[in-house]
Amino acid sequence: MGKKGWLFDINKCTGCHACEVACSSWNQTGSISWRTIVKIEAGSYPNVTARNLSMPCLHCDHAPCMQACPVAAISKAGDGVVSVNQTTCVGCMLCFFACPFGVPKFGAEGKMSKCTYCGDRPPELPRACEEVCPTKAILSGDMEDLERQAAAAGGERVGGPAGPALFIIR
Amino acid sequence: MKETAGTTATLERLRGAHMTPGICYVCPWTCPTEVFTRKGEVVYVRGNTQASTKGSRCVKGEASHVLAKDDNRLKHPMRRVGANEFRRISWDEAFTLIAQKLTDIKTKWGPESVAYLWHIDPNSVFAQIFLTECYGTPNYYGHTSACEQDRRLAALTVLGHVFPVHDYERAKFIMLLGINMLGANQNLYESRGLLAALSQGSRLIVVDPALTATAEKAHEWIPIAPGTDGALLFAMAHVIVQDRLYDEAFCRQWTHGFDEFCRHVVEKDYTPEWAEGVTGVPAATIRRLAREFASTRPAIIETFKGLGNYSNGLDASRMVYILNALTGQIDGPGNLILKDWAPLQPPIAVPDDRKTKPSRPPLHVAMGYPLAPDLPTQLLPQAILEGTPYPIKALFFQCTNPAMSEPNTGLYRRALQTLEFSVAIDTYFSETAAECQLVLPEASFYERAEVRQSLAMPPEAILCVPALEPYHEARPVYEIVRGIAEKMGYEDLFRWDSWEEWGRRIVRDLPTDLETMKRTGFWSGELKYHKFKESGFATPSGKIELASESFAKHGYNALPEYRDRKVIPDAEYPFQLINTKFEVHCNLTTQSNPILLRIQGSNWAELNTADAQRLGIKDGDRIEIASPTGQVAIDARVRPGIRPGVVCVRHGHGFGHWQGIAKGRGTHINPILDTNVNPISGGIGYNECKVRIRRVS
Amino acid sequence: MPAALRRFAWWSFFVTEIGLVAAASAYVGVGTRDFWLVAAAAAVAFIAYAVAVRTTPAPTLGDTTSVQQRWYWF
Amino acid sequence: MTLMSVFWILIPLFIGILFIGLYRNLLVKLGAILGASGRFIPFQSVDAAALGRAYADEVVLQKRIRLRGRLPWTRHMLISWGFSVLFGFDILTALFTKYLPLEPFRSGNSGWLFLKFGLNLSGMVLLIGLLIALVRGAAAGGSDEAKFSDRPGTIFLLLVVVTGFVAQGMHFANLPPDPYRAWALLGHWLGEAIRPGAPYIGSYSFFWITHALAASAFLAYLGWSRMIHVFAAPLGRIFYSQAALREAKVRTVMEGLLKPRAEKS
Repeated sequence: MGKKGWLFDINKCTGCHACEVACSSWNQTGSISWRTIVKIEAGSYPNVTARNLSMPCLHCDHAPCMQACPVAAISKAGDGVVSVNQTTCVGCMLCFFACPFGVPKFGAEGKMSKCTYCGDRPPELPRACEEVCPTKAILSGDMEDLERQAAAAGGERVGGPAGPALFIIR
Repeated sequence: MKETAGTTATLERLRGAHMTPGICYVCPWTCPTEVFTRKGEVVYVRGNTQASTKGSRCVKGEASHVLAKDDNRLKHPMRRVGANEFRRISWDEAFTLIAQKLTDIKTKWGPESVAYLWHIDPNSVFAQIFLTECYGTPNYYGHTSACEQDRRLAALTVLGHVFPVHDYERAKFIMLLGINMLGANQNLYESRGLLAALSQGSRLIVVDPALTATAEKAHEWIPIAPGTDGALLFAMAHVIVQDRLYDEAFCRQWTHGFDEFCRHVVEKDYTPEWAEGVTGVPAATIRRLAREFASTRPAIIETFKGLGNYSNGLDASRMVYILNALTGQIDGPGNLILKDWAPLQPPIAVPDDRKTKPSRPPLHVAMGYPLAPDLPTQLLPQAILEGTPYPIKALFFQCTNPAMSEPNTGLYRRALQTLEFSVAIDTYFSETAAECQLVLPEASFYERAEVRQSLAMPPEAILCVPALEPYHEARPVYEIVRGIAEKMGYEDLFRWDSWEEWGRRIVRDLPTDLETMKRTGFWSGELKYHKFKESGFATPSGKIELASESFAKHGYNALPEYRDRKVIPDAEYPFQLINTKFEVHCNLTTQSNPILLRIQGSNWAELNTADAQRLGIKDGDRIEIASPTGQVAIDARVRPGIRPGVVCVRHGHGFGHWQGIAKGRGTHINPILDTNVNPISGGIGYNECKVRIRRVS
Repeated sequence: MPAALRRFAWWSFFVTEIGLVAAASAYVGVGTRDFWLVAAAAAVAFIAYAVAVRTTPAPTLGDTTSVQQRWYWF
Repeated sequence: MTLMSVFWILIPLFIGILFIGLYRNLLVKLGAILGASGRFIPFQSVDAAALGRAYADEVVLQKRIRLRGRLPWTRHMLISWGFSVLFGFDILTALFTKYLPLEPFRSGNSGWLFLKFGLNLSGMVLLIGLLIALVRGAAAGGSDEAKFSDRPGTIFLLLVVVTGFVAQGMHFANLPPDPYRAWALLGHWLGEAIRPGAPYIGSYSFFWITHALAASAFLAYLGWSRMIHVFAAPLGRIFYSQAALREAKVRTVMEGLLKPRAEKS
């Protein structure tokens, strides 16, 4: 089975939060949001740039969260999707500090919860975030396909020892 | 981009839900949606995957499933029994009361003294038919004057089209002034198109005092001095005329007053050098832009609400369309699209012998704004308080909250209190409802039917099938109007067993039928370009009017001219206060949405870093903004992405609202805005406001 | 692993074990046969700990070869 | 060789196993995290108030568990506090009965009764907590894993507590009756209940050694099971209480990812 991942086009993201809301609505995440969205404005007037990033779990090849978990509650499936077993999780939050991207989120009751890559959606369907994105800045799929598309658009894979499954177009 | 069409069945299975096509009414762009419900609950909503939206949703639309069971909603009809005191009444009581009041007012003051206002118009056509044709008042109005009034009048008088849309996807050069179409104004297929165009290498120029979500994406952000866009556009026209960059063949064949216009621009000496002094944009830049625009095809220059926020916005907006016309960039691929509308019929046909002809002209005409495409609503208080031009005694407010969204809200409230009769029809209680004598709960867009035009490029009709039972006693407007009509002897006209009956009447001229649309949620016709080649333009001359005959007819200058804006900052009030909107909020429906409030729980005032340093204001400080009309306290946001000398406040639709979980959040800025009516169009000059700022601890 | 943490690992171990032996000696007396048994136990523990510290791969985040499988019982 | 010396021989071994578990399952991971993330905040920017709040909410009151439900919370509070206090009293007992053999702590005196009282009370609290856990575990819905993931630990600890009480009861049953000893609560009641069958020399030593073994083995077990949360959870959550730390982390990442490509900037 092909490894799954993301292709994110920074030039298309307007930071509108629609993906975040769609995600929490489809996955019923309640009061927490599985996506982290930031807008960073840089430069000085009048040469100012602002860029947006909307980030889910990047389902790293070598997920640091898995290594940090003292009770081995985090596992990686054949399709590369990293998921947490909430029963085993003791809510020690070490994964948050292990994750290079600070992805793990913690509900009020303390257990780790994060993007499941819309686990219940068959692969041919778009993920909820991808589905509603007004500008189609988010793309999910097999890493091979994404790599091709990223290359075509001058994108590149995000580096680092963890090997996040994210191609990014800057 | 993954194909979403055809995945509906899968989602239904995954959620054990049933999909009903819907229309989102969180904002006026009315996007077609797919609503997934299970056991009377909305479990998921996405954009219609086959219509132009291609599954897309904006943030406030996606979060709107909350309102399907929001406890803050209006649950039953209420009648005022004292100051801020309402008593629950039955629908029958409500209808009887309305019928009786309408009859009294008709006999005492004439039907014209009743007016109906809306912001978003769910099923309002029923009220329109009943009031304008049966009851006999011409005063049925929307909220355009608070929005793109100038742009609309400009489009009507120059191009003869009420609402041009855009083929951004095919455009190679796009210049946007005073429109943040990736921010608050999300016409979703256009957002998608614009960014697709950019990734294919099209040029985007954004002219705006603030670095908006759209400006972020631009190759050039031009932080122009507020309200001077007109000068920039005139200068561009000057360059195009001087260097003969216009499409002469097109202009001779399809424009009216071409030579006049060219002479006018030169005589008035609207040179880039002159414009540099007005706008702060270097003459060289203006020249370059003009040439780039004129030499790149296809191209679009477009505006929206931004220019209309100033008293000089109308002619600036006309210049936008004139520039598009000069280079022949109209209604072609990658141009402004003079949208074909789907051939929809009214749901109710009123026979002539049952019609009542009004004896007085519509209010906007009587007020002296004959060309205004919509009522200059900020003049209503005067009409109510002084009875000029003629007395207004009863008002209906549907899905609109002028007591919060108009400038000078204090005056507005006073006026509402003196009305003889006032009815608020809405999903939520509002500042306006608080002043009304009758408050009627409206069914949300998950609980009612509708067939209407979409704002897609091709002719497109969209349809909303009720996905849920009405919330508590809430009723759709068509049922409310029927209730009133029955009490007033029109039961024979407003009679149906199910909404499908009038639904069929609306779509009867479409090459499809209601049953099909009830499955797909839309009908889309063929996208045609250059339609004017058959039908000409819907202007008096049948051509694009660089010199407007309708303007001349009413004694206005046929040719556009540059006038400075009315309110200019001075020593005492050194800042120009401008307003923008949140993409996460619109109207009342988003105010008590916990999801949206989590994302954007307050509004703020944006200040340039340099200004802030000078005034000793740090990011997050509490500041006081004082205008000649009043002052408010608000949190400051210091950013480089805004022109110095400008303060930008996110209007945020009701921050400062006083009920529900929105209570005490943010600051309502409108009370410090003064009433400013744009000449001719009658639009509201929201940004005609000078302020001073100081830090408050 | 940062040196500070490594030092902590060792010192906390030593302090505890030595503390235990000392505490035990109050019961079994010093130099008695039982004392030597206690001491032996502590020695065994030390060797085991040393082996563990040597053999446990210190995971460098982002290299799953060192991820421990869930072999122990809950 | 006395029972006590057997116990003292075992303890260093088991504590050793605990240390190995902690090293292997927690310390190396902490090491990796500290090693990997150079973005820890300087000490002066530590939010002490937040630290305090986190300690009170997460460790003392365990509010997050309260949000999971009243029953799980009651269970967890009883067990965690029962266990900690019991442990504390054990140390005290050892201290005062052997190292500072002061008069009040001689058998039957007030201090001694105080220790007995403390031991038994906390022991009973722990016992109740464990019983709730056992019942609830079985009653709770969800997957078997959800039901039983906590069971081994519970039973293990239950064994420790029960053997402890029984051993103590037998010990008392072997001694002459003493009204003051009622302060020893459950231990005393058990003793009186089984007194008729005294003396229990043989079975007493059996239960005592089982207790000693189980108790020390349980300590070892802490490092090798979900019980490790006893150490990990408070640690991580107190870290997490530092908003500055959280934001710093996410922000650095975002800024890194958002850095425009060379030719663009």
